[in-house]
Amino acid sequence: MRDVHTKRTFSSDFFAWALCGGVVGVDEVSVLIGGKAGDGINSAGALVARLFSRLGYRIYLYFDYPSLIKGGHNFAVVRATPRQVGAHRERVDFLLALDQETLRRHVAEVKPTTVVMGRSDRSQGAKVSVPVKEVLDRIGASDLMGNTCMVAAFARAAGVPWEILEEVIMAHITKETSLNIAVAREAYTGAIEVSPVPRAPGAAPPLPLLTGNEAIGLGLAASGLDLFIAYPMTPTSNLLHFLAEYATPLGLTVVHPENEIAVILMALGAAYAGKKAAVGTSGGGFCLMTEGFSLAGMAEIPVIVVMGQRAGPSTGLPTYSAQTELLFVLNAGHGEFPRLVVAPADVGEAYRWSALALQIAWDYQVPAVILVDKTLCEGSFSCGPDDLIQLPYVKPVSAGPKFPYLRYQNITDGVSPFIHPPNPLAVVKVNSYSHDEAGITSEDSGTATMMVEKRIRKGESLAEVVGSLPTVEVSGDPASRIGLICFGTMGGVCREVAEHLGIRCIRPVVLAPFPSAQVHAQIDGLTRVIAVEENATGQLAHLFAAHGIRVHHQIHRVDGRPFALEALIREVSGVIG
Amino acid sequence: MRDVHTKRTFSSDFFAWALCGGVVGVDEVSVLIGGKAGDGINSAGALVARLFSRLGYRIYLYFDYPSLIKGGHNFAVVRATPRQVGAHRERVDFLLALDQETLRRHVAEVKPTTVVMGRSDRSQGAKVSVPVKEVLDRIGASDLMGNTCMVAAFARAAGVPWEILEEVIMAHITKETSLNIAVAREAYTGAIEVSPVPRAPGAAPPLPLLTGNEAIGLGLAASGLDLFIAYPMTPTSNLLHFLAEYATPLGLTVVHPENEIAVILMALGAAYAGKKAAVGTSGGGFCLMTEGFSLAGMAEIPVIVVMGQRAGPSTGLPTYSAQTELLFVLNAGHGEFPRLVVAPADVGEAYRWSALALQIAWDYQVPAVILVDKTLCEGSFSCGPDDLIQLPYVKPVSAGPKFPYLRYQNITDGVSPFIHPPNPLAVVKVNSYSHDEAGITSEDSGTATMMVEKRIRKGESLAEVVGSLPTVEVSGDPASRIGLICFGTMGGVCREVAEHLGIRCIRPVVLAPFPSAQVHAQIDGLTRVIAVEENATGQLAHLFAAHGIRVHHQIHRVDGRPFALEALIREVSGVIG
Amino acid sequence: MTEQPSLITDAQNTWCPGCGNFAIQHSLKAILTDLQGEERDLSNVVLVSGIGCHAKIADYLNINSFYSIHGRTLPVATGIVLANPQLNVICCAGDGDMYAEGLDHLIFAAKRDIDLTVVVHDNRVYGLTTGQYTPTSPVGFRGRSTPSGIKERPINPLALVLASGGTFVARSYTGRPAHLKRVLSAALSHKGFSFVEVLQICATYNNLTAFYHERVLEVQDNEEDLNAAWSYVNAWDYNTDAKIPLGIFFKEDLPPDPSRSGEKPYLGGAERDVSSAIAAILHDRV
Amino acid sequence: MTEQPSLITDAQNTWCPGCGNFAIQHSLKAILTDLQGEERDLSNVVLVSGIGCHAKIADYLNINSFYSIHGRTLPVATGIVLANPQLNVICCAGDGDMYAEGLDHLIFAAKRDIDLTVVVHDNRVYGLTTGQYTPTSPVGFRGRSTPSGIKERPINPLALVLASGGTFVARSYTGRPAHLKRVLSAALSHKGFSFVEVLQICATYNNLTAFYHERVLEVQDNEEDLNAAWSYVNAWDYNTDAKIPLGIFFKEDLPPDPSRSGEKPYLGGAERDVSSAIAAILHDRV
Ligand SMILES: Cc1ncc(C[n+]2csc(CCOP(=O)(O)OP(=O)(O)O)c2C)c(N)n1
Ligand SMILES: Cc1ncc(C[n+]2csc(CCOP(=O)(O)OP(=O)(O)O)c2C)c(N)n1
Ligand code: SF4
Ligand code: SF4
Ligand SMILES: [Mg+2]
Ligand SMILES: [Mg+2]
Repeated sequence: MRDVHTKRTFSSDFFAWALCGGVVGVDEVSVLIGGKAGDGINSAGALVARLFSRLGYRIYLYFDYPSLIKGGHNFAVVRATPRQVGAHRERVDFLLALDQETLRRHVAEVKPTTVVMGRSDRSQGAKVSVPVKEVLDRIGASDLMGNTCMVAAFARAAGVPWEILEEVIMAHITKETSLNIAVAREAYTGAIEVSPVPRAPGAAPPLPLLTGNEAIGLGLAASGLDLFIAYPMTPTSNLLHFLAEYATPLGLTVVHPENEIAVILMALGAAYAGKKAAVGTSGGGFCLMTEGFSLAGMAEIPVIVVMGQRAGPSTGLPTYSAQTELLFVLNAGHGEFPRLVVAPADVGEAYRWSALALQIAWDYQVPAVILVDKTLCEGSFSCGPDDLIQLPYVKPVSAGPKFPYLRYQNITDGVSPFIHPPNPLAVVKVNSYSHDEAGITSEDSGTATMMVEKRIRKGESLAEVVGSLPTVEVSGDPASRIGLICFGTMGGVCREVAEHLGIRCIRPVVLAPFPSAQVHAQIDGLTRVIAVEENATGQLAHLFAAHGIRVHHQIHRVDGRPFALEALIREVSGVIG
Repeated sequence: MRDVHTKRTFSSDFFAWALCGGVVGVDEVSVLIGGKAGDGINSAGALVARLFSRLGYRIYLYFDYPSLIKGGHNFAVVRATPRQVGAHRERVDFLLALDQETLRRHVAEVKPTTVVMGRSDRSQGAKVSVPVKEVLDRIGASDLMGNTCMVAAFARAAGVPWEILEEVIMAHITKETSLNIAVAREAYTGAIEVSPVPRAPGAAPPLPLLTGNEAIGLGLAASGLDLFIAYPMTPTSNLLHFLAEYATPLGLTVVHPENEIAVILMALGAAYAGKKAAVGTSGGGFCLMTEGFSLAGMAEIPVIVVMGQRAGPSTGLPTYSAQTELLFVLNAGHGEFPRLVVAPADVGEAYRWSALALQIAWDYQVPAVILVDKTLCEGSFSCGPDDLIQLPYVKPVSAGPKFPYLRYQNITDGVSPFIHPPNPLAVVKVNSYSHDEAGITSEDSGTATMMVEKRIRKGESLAEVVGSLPTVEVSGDPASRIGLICFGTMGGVCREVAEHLGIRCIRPVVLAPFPSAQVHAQIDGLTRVIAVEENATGQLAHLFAAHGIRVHHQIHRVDGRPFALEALIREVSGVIG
Repeated sequence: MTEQPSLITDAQNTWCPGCGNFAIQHSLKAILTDLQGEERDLSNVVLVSGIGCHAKIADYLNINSFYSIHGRTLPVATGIVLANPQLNVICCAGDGDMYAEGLDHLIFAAKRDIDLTVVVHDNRVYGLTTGQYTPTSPVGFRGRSTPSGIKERPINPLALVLASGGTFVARSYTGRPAHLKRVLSAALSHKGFSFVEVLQICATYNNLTAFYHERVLEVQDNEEDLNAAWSYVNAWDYNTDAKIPLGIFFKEDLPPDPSRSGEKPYLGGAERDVSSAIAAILHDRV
Repeated sequence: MTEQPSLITDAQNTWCPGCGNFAIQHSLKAILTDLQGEERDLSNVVLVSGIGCHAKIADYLNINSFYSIHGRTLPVATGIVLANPQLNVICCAGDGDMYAEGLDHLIFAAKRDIDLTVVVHDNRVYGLTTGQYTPTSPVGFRGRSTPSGIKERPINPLALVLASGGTFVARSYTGRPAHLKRVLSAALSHKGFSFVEVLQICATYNNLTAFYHERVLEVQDNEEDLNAAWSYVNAWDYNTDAKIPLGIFFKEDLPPDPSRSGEKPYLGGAERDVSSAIAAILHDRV
């Protein structure tokens, strides 16, 4: 595990760097921008990212901040590459410091060639000193525009044409735009080009940048979401904010109720009444939803839970990431019932699998979890047309309801036709008790057994459709007998590591129903399986073991920070020798 | 699975019985008593049981009732044996029907030799007709004493001496005792001896009868419980009632708060202030406790959760049993933290492991779950002095707190000394956030990692002490290469089945930390492993698989009713051929 | 729908003889029968119940129903109303259900003035779990969890709902079936959040028939006078001995606003064009 | 304890400049300093906090503390008091915390008259989660979850607590530090459930300094007059424009009864003889 706080001198640092093999390609750029909470670091990072978008790069943006409103250290890392990646590098090419703390903390990210730029009045020791205060004073702008100033100086240093900078500011700074432009122009003209970044080879038109939260929201909307209901909780609060902001154009009802218990039960009420509803939360809120989740299982009412993991237990590190809720979501709720759990790795998958999960949940009347984490929810990725597609999915054919209507008709595939009130031909009874086909309570042994078996058959039907989908993502060298396994956002970094080391990477996107055959097809023949997880106990490894797959080594990270590419390369290399 | 509603004629029934091998020994007796909810069936069953206790038998009593207050069919099955058992038989020797419904429903439990006794005014077709109404009218007793009357007639039929009956009534009917005695005498004298039950060989003094709930309560009290906090929920409501009733002699504070969320958080508050607290619930209530459970993990505050499983999902079959929450309690709560999960099989284990769980939870500052189910909670068992003992356990030695006090001192074994306020020398800070050793919030990577590792080491210390305990119960033929595996109340029936079929039975009592070495030591060498569980998905089999143990066959039951001995013998025989 | 199906299902009724739940069921059935008589389509009616004796009404009435979980009638019902404001939603809740496990939701439903009707079957005891005290049990009540008698004072649910902004606040009693029917009927027609506290006899665990018989008093309906409402509501505190007013204590019509809860500009329908909306958002994100 | 340790920890304070939480912390610190001056042992004081900006006070004050979870200060605090009634327990809660996620507990703590003090840091916004509406935000409030403004009316927390049987009900304001200290001090000495609603400035998401400056009004303390209490409490409804009374609006001393909650004959101590009790129970069970 890397500790960003370790102080290293440049020379020993360089030595370490050289040893690690210098995997930074010439065709990519990494930028870190840091400052205080309240300095607008996240927006500044996004501006930098959008400059690179316009130079034809694909973007991965990681944003790191503690749980507070003002003060404290925030930073964003932008990585611009010709092909989409999903991880940041250990060292950066540009370091933009809005304060001294940034320089102090990020010594380890600096390599000999790094262009270190600092705000002259608040940091010392940067190679390039940016006279932010002077620029702001000259233009008569407030200190809030310090980040614009810094980004403009960076743009010049990186050789980004003024037109691109201007376009980005015009498009993305909506408050006091012209003042920002003036600040930027002043800073840009005063700065010098240090290390120009070339256009990406074969540059395509610039792509939109989406966060994981946004991609999930759009995916759900694309599949016909009607209501989004949530109580704010990092890292999915921004999904609530995003959908509330776009509620009108997307045709959504967005509700923020009294607590998470109300959240999931409102969603179930809405689904009963025929609307498609999703909820968003994190582990603590999900705990409060588990009783409703079990009700969804028994009453056979679909619901989507967007479950953004963060480091726990309990309040933990609320703004940092984790992969600690896999086994919890697989087993949450009392009693047994089929569920769908998908764990996308990037915004493309987040969009596609959210869209598909909604359809499947409704077609099979099951609760579904979109299992994500802070890194994906609040990270940004470029998003191309290939990302935002519908996965091939064949909707099951239903015989249609029979009358008199039986809500829980004991049908072969287990999926009883669901009519929603008002329907003049049907009385629709759903029930949390063990019930008969009509939905009336029955504690009779035979009826209870019949209904358990119906739900089991429904789970088998669900498993069958899942089996027909591309549930397992594979990358790296197909000839290698060594494989990394991982899930969710670890996908990005593991794919690059596998490619770099010439090994394989196997990642199930669907975790329940577990795509056992597909996973086995990929794993069988490997001689060494290495699990990479952002948790301490190896939950994916446990799940694989329960499905008969031996995991030989486990690599964990538990501090809520994602692996940098080189750090994981070192760890995996250490294992495979 | 047996359906008690299937109608069979006596002759075909006898045929089926003969085929099944007639495992009823001459040295034991089974009695079924049935009637309407409100007829006092449970008390009548307990009276019958206590008659047999005084004849020197050990008792197992199963009580079956639906979720309603009056009306509906209730029945109790009493099995009296020379050696303690934990399961009922498929057929009974006496059937006592307080209404016609009892005769209708329990045809399948009748064998040619069964003495079927019916209340003359409410049932037809019984071999022995008991003129209950006439007896009550003659004595001037109300209809409420119908069950006393029936039990007295039974006592005579079974050749139980009058003195024993009188003693039992005196001891156990506290309301209108003398009127009950009069009713009993009248019924007893009017009845005839049909099939006398001999005293048990080598009859010892009569043993107390405890329910699982009572055994848990006494075990916790024996280890120094201070508070019991619960919101009523079947099947642990009676634990709340029992401890409330005996709060004064046991020196307990018993609290029934507004809901389950309050329940667990009050328990954590009390533990922080230095008192030992336990809570009781079932799956639905446990869902609401999971957020507090995770807090217990992070803040390192001990708590005991008595988790009585019942058939779900959701409200399900609230008065019937299940084993569906194993994987849920193993993984419940967000984030990762060590926990203790024990699943006793009978009242002796319930007492011993509850007592031990409380000690371990407090010594290691972890949340602990006593995972039981309706069958154990509300079933009654004889309880001998050997049952109510302390298991050998070596309390860990603590270095004691250092001052200035650090609540989360980063100590080798992970178990930081816990001081409770008020202590004039210490400020005691507990925290749900990631924290430093003093308990103050820290989101720093290094501190977070240190604390995760401290908790992991604590889990290892816990696993070590658990490893020194008798965590795996083994019975049956040690030479057999076929083994049943099970947990919790399935232990009783599986042990008898294993003995009957000459195979082995291996049952972990502790499920977390999983006693992997001990289980492997017992399993290795078996060629066939058969899991027997009261659930549909095979949760124990899944857990064993995750620990590298292949399970070859699974036997499930999902209707909330426990296996009768013969039914399971048939199922297992079917598997082993 | 001209042929009228029976309003009662085939489910076996398992309430104890003498239970006040029968009166509530009869009142609701009578109101539904009246609606059928007016040729109103009962498929627009949805019953949501919690868990407890009261909740079995969901099995017994042959109308749309959501037999939910303990304490959660209101969020379920709110979700139904949000999804389709045309539906006429009735919550049948218990006192343990609504005043202990799910009290939070009651206050928020009142705050939101969500358009539905709550009927609390307040037998002042947990019936189905065999007789523990509830938030409205009086001081000294000996239940199975409190054998030496509780010392906490009961809450006054009407005061809480009034303090939370409830726009229809009423009390009735299962021993006064005509009154009950009239009040429930008025509650169902109120546009907004309607709260009816029904004093319900529990024949088995808390038979207060004689107590209520001597004390209940049907009072005149009050509409918008908040002071009058407060004095009705405070006339009896669920603990001490006093006359117990029955009636509609408060009624206020807020301007109807189906979007009162949260951010809900409109409910997505055929007219929405999600693809264009997504395209526009993506364009903004370049 | 004669050497007085500092009342402030080394933890870095991360409240925004101008945040009202500073005033609450200063008042509490001043009260604790006074207690130290009176040679009172501060190890008897326990602070319980929820999650939110307000809750960071648990890190900053160098006293016993239980930094709990969102919405759950009260059950934690109740457990502490049940376990040791000698401890002086203060809950510092947020408005999202106490009035949304955990409202149920507030009403029950008041009902129980449990002996502890609740201080609600009511900034009428979710601070730490970056500015959503809370139950006390006024109609029209535009938060990040309600960008076009909420339409629900706010709750009046004081009215709810009064309706729930609260025996000490007060309001203060972070812009009036002397008043705040006096009210908090009185709350801490009240035997029973003390509820102090503090209007707290959130400098970043809901800066109402000017609004409050014009409207707050320190009123005379009221003790047992419930009618006077109701008129203070209802003078301002958290929504419309009116003078905002600050003060102790109600105070009633119930006979102290440490066993008011649930079945708790006595707290087990050295004197209890559990073995004999178990033996007696087993004897009864034969
Ligand atoms: C979360 C949860 N906790 C506890 C229970 C157990 N339970 C079922 S009904 C009930 C109480 C019912 O009381 P009330 O709401 O007053 O209804 P009544 O039976 O009196 O009509 C309880 C506690 C449950 N089903 N769910
Ligand atoms: C169960 C749960 N849901 C949501 C959250 C996220 N959360 C943390 S603080 C907070 C709101 C804080 O608002 P408030 O209580 O008013 O405190 P403030 O920050 O304004 O002081 C929320 C919703 C959480 N921690 N736990
Ligand atoms: S226990 Fe009470 S409320 Fe329940 S059915 Fe019987 S009389 Fe009615
Ligand atoms: S966001 Fe508001 S409440 Fe939170 S610290 Fe800043 S000013 Fe204070
Ligand atoms: Mg009730
Ligand atoms: Mg707030």
